[in-house]
Amino acid sequence: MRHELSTIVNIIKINDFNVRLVLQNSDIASKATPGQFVNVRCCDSNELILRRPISILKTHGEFYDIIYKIVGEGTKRLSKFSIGEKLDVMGPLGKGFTKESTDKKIAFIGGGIGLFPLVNAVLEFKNCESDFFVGFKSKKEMMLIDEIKKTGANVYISTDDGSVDYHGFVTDLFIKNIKNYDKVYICGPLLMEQSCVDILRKYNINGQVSLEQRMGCGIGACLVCACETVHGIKHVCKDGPVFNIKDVFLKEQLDE
Amino acid sequence: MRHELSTIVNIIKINDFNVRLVLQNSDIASKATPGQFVNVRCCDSNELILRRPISILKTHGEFYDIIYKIVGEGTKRLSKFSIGEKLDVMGPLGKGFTKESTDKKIAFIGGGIGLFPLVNAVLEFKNCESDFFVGFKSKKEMMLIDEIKKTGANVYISTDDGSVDYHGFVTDLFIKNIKNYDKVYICGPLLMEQSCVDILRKYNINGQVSLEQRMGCGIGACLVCACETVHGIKHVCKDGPVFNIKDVFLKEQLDE
Amino acid sequence: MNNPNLSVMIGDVKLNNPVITASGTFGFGREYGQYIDLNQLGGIAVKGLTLLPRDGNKAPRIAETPSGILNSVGLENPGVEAFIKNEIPFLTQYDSKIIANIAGSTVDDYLKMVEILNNTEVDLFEINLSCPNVREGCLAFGSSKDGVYKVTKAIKKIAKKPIIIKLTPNVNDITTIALGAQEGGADAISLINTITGMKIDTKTKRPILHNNTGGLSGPCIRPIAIRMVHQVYQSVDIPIIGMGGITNLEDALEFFIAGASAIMIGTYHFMDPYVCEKVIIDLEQYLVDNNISDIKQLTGSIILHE
Amino acid sequence: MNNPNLSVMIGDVKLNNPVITASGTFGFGREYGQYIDLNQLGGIAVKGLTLLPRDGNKAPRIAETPSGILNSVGLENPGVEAFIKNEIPFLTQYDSKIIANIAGSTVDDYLKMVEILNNTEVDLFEINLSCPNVREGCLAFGSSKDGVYKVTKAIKKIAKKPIIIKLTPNVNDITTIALGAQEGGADAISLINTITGMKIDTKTKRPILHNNTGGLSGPCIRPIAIRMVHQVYQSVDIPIIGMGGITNLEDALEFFIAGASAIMIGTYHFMDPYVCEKVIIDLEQYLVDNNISDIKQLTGSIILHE
Ligand SMILES: Cc1cc2nc3c(=O)[nH]c(=O)nc-3n(C[C@H](O)[C@H](O)[C@H](O)COP(=O)(O)OP(=O)(O)OC[C@H]3O[C@@H](n4cnc5c(N)ncnc54)[C@H](O)[C@@H]3O)c2cc1C
Ligand SMILES: Cc1cc2nc3c(=O)[nH]c(=O)nc-3n(C[C@H](O)[C@H](O)[C@H](O)COP(=O)(O)OP(=O)(O)OC[C@H]3O[C@@H](n4cnc5c(N)ncnc54)[C@H](O)[C@@H]3O)c2cc1C
Ligand SMILES: Cc1cc2nc3c(=O)[nH]c(=O)nc-3n(C[C@H](O)[C@H](O)[C@H](O)COP(=O)(O)O)c2cc1C
Ligand SMILES: Cc1cc2nc3c(=O)[nH]c(=O)nc-3n(C[C@H](O)[C@H](O)[C@H](O)COP(=O)(O)O)c2cc1C
Ligand code: FES
Ligand code: FES
Repeated sequence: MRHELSTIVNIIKINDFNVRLVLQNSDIASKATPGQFVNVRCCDSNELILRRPISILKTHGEFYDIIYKIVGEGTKRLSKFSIGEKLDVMGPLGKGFTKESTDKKIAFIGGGIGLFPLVNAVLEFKNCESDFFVGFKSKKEMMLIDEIKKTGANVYISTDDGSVDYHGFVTDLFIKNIKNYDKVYICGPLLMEQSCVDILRKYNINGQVSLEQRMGCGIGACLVCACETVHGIKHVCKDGPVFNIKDVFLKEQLDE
Repeated sequence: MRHELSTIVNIIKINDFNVRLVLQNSDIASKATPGQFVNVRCCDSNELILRRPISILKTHGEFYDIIYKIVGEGTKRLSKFSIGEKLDVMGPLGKGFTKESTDKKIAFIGGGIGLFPLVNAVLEFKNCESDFFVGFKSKKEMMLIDEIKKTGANVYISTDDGSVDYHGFVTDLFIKNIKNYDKVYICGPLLMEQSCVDILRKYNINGQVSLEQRMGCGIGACLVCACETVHGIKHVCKDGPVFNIKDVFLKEQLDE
Repeated sequence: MNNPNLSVMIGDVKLNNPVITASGTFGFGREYGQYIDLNQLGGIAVKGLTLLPRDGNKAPRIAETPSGILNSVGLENPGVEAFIKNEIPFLTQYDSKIIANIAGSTVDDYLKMVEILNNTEVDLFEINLSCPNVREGCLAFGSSKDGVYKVTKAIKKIAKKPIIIKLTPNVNDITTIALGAQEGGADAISLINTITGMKIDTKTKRPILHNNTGGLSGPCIRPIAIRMVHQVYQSVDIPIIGMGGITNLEDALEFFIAGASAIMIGTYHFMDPYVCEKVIIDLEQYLVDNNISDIKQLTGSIILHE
Repeated sequence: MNNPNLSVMIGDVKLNNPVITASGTFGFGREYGQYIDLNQLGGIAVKGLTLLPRDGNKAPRIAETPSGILNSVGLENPGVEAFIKNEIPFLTQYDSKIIANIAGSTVDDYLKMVEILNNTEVDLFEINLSCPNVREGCLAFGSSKDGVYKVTKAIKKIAKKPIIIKLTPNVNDITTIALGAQEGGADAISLINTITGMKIDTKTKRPILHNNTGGLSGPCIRPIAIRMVHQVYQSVDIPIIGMGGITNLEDALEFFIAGASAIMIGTYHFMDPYVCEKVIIDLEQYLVDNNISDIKQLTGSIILHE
């Protein structure tokens, strides 16, 4: 099976750092499930020999969207592409968020760009009562709120500087509003994920968490994206990025 | 002194392999003399860590033209630039062709892309009787003839396949039409240059030849572009690319 | 011209073509098998195996560097028994030869693994004397002629399949090390394994890799690999499997010309899952276009300057 | 905050800042002096000198490789006497320190050169024990602890300026070699010199370099250089001058954090004549922004993972 290139049909600059791409590739768009990711070649040059993993934000027909934050050389080069050009994207990859039909009351907790993989989940997980908690640094970095509200989810916003709604951590906002959820979906910085998992364990709530790890192949062949689980070493690209919170040891991943 | 970027004001595809750029940079345009070259950064990526030396074809006002042949990775990447973009070009570099006021009858012998540095010479060396000998592989690769003819030079063309004018080597064409030139300017493949130099020596005619060598710095600091001369080791980028035919040993440079 | 002959012999094993996936970059074939037809490959060198299962090093295990990567997987693998049970049945479905890459902390480890694998459908052994990412054994053997000679000789005595000795480039003089392998009875030599390197995150002042150092691979090391293949070709008579930064036909040709009888492709899979397939097709076309009837004619065809 | 202190000491010589041009890439300063103000540099390591003038190797002497180059200049230089006569008067016009990089075929060569240069305005000696492009001496000394120790000790006995020993990376274990330099009395160590490599033109089947092999430099070798600087920092007490593929502030910081007291920049000059100037300005700004009062605080500030 040879993967087809993805055509850039639209580029939307969300703010100075975040760029949304609307990409056309029916194979990826039709197969993607919430929480999966794609692996993107960012430039022609072999100076950067690795692809970059980026979450699938949503799918629509033969299209799918991604948002990437410009943080380093790869995403900088990605920002040089224009509408109409084709990107070499492998995907959809990994195992995403899952919902059982009995999961009715669900919550999402997203921190910063950790928000992205949750969007496809809140869009796809229908017939639920959904609370969506999201934390930003400040108003300037806020995004995607309208898109999430349209799904009917209750959106709770926190900002580190108090420029919008709750002033403080999204985890605190979550605790304040916690219900007896059937399942909670988490994605954000490791420390935030760790706190969320602690809370859920305390309240005995089921949850899934999406992890980040530096990747090589993105498909499970090179074993670089290891993470410890109760079932032994697993690989974020293939066995994840989404894991059951019962299975993972996040503390071990925090730098000593 | 910090060199300014050169703005691409026009891109002319001459044929499948040769591209002419019209560049704006008053410093380079005003200083360049015939036979000098520029050193061009071909892409942003440090995968290619060397600039590419390209001859200055002509200058006009604050503009200068170059023609590059797409042969490898660097020139391929150069071909990705668009009009309006800026190129990082160092120049003018090296020592070019010179003419004494007593040089009245002059000739130029160019082979293939060796033609390029000769163009600025035929344009600039006024008040002479000039013969311009140029050899191409075939009609398809012929170029710049009208521009040269406009200077009033007599143009003699040879093609390897006989598709235009003389069928054979430009050196043979030159011998057939040789006069008692005051000076002859040569640029082309090493073998052709070697034959021309042999001819000129035999006829005791003065000449200058432009050499090619792989370069690092392009300004005389790294010593990689060595060539043997009667005055010891010289460097093509700084002491050349143009040398007096009396001074150089071309045979030594041909692969054993 | 007839179809050129792409097959090569390693010991008494015939590979249909000289393009092999490099150990550790291609798992046990399953994952890339979704992208390419594994039947097309000359061989598959599987992830480095140890006697017992290993967890490997803590993540991060990869860092990107200019035209290359550092990895510090540290030989995570399910152990040789699980390999036999779970992976060999999958791999034997395909035409490509199965190359078991094995690493040990002691000579005894190597011998035990070879004994266990002797009676399996594995076609070739690749003896990893060069893994920079584990603390014990392995690399230590590979750093001296004597060490290489001893391990090779001991393994050769009992091995029922041809053995390829994989060398580390982290040495003064690769040729004497290679001679150790030849004198020990190796059927072939593969090189190069990765070169030890480090990358530091200047914001946190920590190495990117949790293991602090890792092994450098990818195009950046190609000039070093080509030099070593050439040097070793000049000093041994057994076939050389060359690797280090191959991305396309052109790169592969460089290795054959330098002295390789076969090649392995590793890191570039991460960018291009089809790289082996492309190189095989392009290689055949190249031989046809250049009227070369047998790939062997390319091996060592370098013309040195005086 | 006051201006941070960028100056560093090598022996008893004070460099205004820790950014030095690497030997062989910057001639004797004249050419790049047209582009940057040479007063800004911490030091200029001049093209490697030999006792007598040398023509060097035949061209081509350079080949481009992924994120790097190979060179085989082979120590072309006018000889130490011509250097004194023609270059020192030019260089003494500037504030930056003059570092004479010297290479010999015998210990005696080194001693003679040091004697001749002792009474000049040269500030520092950089003893090149690592040139891969000449057949005799030089690299041979640099390949063993004993060789390095002996040359260093002999030179130190007579040198009237601090001596920097420049090491080759083409070795098993850089730390023992570095110890040889320290025990011999070196005032500093510089590393890395180039790594031996080869590139083949697949059309002609000839190496691109007329010398067949050459020395690899540029960003591609940076991870190897960083690793070696770090290793050497852990084992010696004298200052380390780090180099290998520095292109900007970020790269420079990596070297300081790994253990370098000063840095040299070579190959990247060919792409960016202003690279040293930029790194110096950016480095000062970085220290200000991060409230670091002295560049020394950066040296060896790496935080290893357990
Ligand atoms: C499963 C998954 C999903 C992701 N989804 C998104 C998303 O939707 N939007 C988004 O902006 N970012 C996402 N990221 C993070 C994104 O991969 C990194 O920001 C990106 O790789 C940085 O590349 P760079 O070249 O700009 O940065 P550099 O720091 O220059 O990259 C150097 C190397 O480190 C790797 N790297 C750097 N940061 C990370 C990181 N946080 N995670 C993994 N590898 C990293 C790069 O891939 C590259 O190999 C995701 C990461 C993972 C693992
Ligand atoms: C003084 C001088 C003037 C030149 N003028 C022109 C010109 O006007 N138009 C033009 O098309 N070409 C000219 N050339 C040749 C041009 O420099 C090469 O074609 C170009 O460098 C090839 O780069 P590449 O990346 O496409 O090829 P690659 O083969 O991929 O380049 C690899 C490396 O080899 C070097 N290299 C390859 N071929 C040559 C060559 N013939 N001479 C020097 N270095 C080479 C490259 O610069 C690069 O460092 C000139 C060369 C010199 C020395
Ligand atoms: C992620 C990764 C894991 C590797 N694991 C092994 C291994 O288990 N055994 C081994 O012999 N070599 C291993 N190698 C080395 C490769 O097989 C190969 O020698 C090296 O990467 C150079 O080739 P390349 O530049 O094409 O990748 C590994 C390389 C990488 C990148
Ligand atoms: C063209 C060239 C010539 C060199 N000549 C010398 C030399 O004469 N003496 C020396 O000690 N190092 C020499 N070197 C090595 C450099 O000083 C430096 O150690 C090496 O290039 C690594 O640094 P870089 O990657 O910044 O270039 C030379 C390097 C190059 C590229
Ligand atoms: S990135 Fe290769 S196994 Fe996950
Ligand atoms: S290219 Fe550096 S001296 Fe000529």
